[in-house]
Amino acid sequence: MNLELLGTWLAALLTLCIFSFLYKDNPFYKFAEHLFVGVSAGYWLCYNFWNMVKPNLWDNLVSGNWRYLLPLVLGIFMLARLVPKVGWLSRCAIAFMIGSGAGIMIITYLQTNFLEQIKNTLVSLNPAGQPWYGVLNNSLLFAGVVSGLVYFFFSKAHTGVTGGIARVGVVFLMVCFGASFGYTVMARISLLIGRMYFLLHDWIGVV
Amino acid sequence: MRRDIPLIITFVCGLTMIVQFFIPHWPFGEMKSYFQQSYMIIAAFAMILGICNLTKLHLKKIRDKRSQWGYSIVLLFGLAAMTIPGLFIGGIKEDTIFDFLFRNAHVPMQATMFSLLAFFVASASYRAFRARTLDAALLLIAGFVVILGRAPIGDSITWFLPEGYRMSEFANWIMAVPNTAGQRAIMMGSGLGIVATSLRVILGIERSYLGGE
Amino acid sequence: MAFAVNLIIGHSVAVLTEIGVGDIREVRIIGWRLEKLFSRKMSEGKYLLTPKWRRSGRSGPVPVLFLAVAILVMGASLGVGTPSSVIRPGPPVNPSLCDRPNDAGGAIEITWEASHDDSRGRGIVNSYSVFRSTEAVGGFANIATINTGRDRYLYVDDRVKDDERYFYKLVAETGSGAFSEPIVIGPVVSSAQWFHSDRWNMLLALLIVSASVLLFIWMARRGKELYIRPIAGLQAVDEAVGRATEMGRPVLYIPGILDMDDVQTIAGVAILGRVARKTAEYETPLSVPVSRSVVMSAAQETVKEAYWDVGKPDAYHPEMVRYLTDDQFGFAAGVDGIMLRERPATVFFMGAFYAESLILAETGHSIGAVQIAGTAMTSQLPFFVTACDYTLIGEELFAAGAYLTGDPRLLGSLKGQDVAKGLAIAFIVIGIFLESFGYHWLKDFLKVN
Amino acid sequence: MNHGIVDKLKSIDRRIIFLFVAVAVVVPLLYPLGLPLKASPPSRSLYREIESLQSGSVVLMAFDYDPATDVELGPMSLAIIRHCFRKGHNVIGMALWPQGAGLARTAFAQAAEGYDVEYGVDYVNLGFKAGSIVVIDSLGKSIHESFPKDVDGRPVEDMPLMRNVRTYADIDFVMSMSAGDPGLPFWIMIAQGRYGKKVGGGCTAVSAPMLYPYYPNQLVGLLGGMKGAAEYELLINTKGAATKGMDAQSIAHALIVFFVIVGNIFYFVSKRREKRGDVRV
Repeated sequence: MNLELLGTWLAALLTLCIFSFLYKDNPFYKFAEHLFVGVSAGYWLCYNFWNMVKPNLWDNLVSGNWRYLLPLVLGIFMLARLVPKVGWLSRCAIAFMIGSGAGIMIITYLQTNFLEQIKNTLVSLNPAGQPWYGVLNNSLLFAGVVSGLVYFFFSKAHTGVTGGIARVGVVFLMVCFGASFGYTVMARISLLIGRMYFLLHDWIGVV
Repeated sequence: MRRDIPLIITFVCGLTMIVQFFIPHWPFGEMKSYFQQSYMIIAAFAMILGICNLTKLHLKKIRDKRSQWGYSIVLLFGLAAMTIPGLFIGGIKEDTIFDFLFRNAHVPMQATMFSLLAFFVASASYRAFRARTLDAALLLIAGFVVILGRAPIGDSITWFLPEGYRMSEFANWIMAVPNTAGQRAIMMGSGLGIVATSLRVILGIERSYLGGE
Repeated sequence: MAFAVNLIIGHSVAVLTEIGVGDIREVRIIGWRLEKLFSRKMSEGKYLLTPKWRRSGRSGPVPVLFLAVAILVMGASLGVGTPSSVIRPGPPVNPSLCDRPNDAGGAIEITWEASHDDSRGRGIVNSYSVFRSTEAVGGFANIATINTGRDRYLYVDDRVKDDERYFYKLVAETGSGAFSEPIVIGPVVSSAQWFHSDRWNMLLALLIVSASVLLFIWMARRGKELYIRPIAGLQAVDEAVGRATEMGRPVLYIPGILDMDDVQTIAGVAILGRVARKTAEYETPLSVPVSRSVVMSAAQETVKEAYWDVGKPDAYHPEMVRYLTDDQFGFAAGVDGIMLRERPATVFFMGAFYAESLILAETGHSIGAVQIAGTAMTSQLPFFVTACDYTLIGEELFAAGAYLTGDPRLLGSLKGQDVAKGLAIAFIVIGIFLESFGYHWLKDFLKVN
Repeated sequence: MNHGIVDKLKSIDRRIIFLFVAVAVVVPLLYPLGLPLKASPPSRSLYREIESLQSGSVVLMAFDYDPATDVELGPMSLAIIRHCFRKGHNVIGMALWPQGAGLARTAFAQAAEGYDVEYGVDYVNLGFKAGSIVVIDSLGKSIHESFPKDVDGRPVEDMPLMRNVRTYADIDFVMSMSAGDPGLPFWIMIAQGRYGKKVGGGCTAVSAPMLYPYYPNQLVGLLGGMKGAAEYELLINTKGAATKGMDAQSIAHALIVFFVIVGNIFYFVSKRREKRGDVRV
């Protein structure tokens, strides 16, 4: 039996095991589910080893780049959790990750989610030089962003004018959720089509 | 002491990452990639920790012969089948045992797990998604337009409308105008939230990540 | 192919010039055009003149064709001379040097404009060579060769030492190996900068946001009352717990599936405190399934405290908070089971949710429970909005947490963020006004490099 | 409406609903309907961008996805590479996701069939490099330093295509086929934001709404999900896997909409009854 065929059969059987959950929870599903947890843990372990630890840590240390001793030590601290007595050491490692992560996030989010988005909203509402629907769309964009921001404004009660603007903001938010609802549904169905195509094409070969 | 050291580390690391953005001069300019690499290394160790805990948990389950301990064997088998070849026999390159299992076990199972959600979405559509408020009604209508407009069927069922005003165009407009506006408001709001939280973490005002007060 | 044509033409042109036929520039233009034509047409397998060619030429097709043939014939028949010294292409134009701005040093930028004989100009240049030396005369070593195809060129030499003087020599080169007049420029010194000059806007934004967040946290800590608007979903909590009491059924509370280090979980546990007070008051059973062990202990503490505060410590049992499993779908299946068995009258989803949101909300709906949800996971919000009676959207969840706990850190942050949002709105309004009247400086100011 | 029927339909076994979904997906795969397809503006503008590049331009393509999202992103990559080959562009493949390198190899091999292209001359596959945003940034300094060797360990220096490509300055268009993080947002941030390159690409359907705000200012064009891939297949006039899935997608979408509408009709019917006091829940 050639390897490719074996692989296809393995994949097809595991796919069917998981689909069997749709009928009801059963041993086949449980088998596949546990196998999946194990396999995926193993996958990420190897992945991390070859793509993070080996090039970033091992290769650097071997070539005499001693400053990588620091992450090594912190990494070992992380494992200290397994020994309750020195478990607190892992907090140093967590502190490093949380701290540097927070620093990066401040910069990145301030730039891409805040300044850049303000900048992108600065559109011209001048009818000269653009068609009427351009003006309309730009006005809607402006109205949507501002009213959405007003909705997330917590210092003022949603009454009077503020309430009215916030209401408009909710309308935009709902349309926006509708769009992401649509795309999520679409993605799940695409995956399902992918699996069905695999079963019908690669495995049974009727399509 | 055990509390202060982590707080100092957080502060120094956070501040360094902010400062490096503004100062290209040595040593700050190089800090970013060094910290990022270190971050990934430590994250890899955290992963090892997680796997150790997982293994411990299931070994215990097997030892105590707790209910359904057989599945724990399956789980550990999966872990070993991936890890031993992945680390010691051939690595993770193409045409290895690891790659074979990855492509024929991990990928199909993961994809199938997520495609189960297609079924659950359908059932929730029938049984739970209700236009109980005006907001929900609006959401569902926008959702319909996008769902139908982003598949060929949308234009087919609005064949009677003139070219350029059919469902797909409407879906595109929703994506480009109201969706963009709404997403932007959310992006700006949540972005600020993340900035404020990160700031509190760096300054040690927020310490819940260290495990309670 | 193109190379061969170029070579022939190069030699032919050289020969023609040497024997004094016509204006050198005219001949060069013809040569270049011929090269283009040949390479294009040959690759298409045609040798015909296209209308485009006819339109573009100053000289008509016939003289050009004639000249071309003449050149080729002469080139082939004479085939003499060392042409490279003769048909020198024009040198690079306006070369300049500078230290690369905003870097950690060790790099110099060399810029120049295309030679008049560049392929996009009208000549025969097909590459530029960059040479470097530490002296103005001599010692030049080739460090790079750049292909043509642009109007302006930028080469970054990142193999230099800081605080050392460097000179650069630029030369344009033809395909046949002829060089232009070399141009030497310098000296230039590379250095590292202490501030990134394009990032003032970010520094300003960072300072404003941080200052307002910290100011309000400080004010809240000093005991200043900070107003937070009422949040619809929260006001419904009492009513929803009351309903469960009336029906004599339990309340189910799910604080998300992420660990305690996620802000959403923290807010979720804070709201749990409020719900637990109500269930304690009304003596309604409460059930809290969780998927993380740390969340379990935090939730137990919170619920216990609530029951003590209301004066009903006896009604509290640690089993109210149950750990099910870390596994996402396993947890969803477990909660589904609890819902079907215990049939809660009210279900709360407050925290971080992923794909399981759909499964949980559907089951909750099918047992006819009143559902109140809150999450900042935008991809899950649509499902909650349509399947639940009330939904806290994104930041509302955090605001609710702040509102309920009165935690100065959260209150202050929220206020500080409001200031930033207010500024953003102001910037947008002013900016749109400016853009509409053709002023772009605000937009330019906001660009971050 | 008969109350008994409504109640029965309302509490229908979900397995029956599941069966409907399965049929809606499988039947169109077996018996295609061939519903007409039309390209959306972001897909068209991506197509136009590649179409308008001069023959011989250099296109950088990042395969930032893994086999789990290959259903959506694989057909896109294939269609785009085919388009590039047809226009005579040179394609440089690379990956920020480790499995992306292998997927790139498959995509190049499939796309190269039927075109007179040669590895190292018309296209290269530089392979995977860990480091996400740092890698994107490092390409601005030197591609050769970041990728001294290609996916199979051959020195990049020796390849005719790479001889003239050293930094972003030598690249005409940057694309990322992006399944998440790292992906398009980082490319936009660095390649577009910092180096001023035109950036385009494709993404999964889930992330499309989040990437939309970048279009068209920061993002030249965008293919979203399997539909985006099918649109591109339409634009280049070469039917592929995505086009085959489109009918199933259509029917399944219609089914979902139908379910929501029917579910809501029942909901409002029983709500009215509740108001009239016929039934207590």
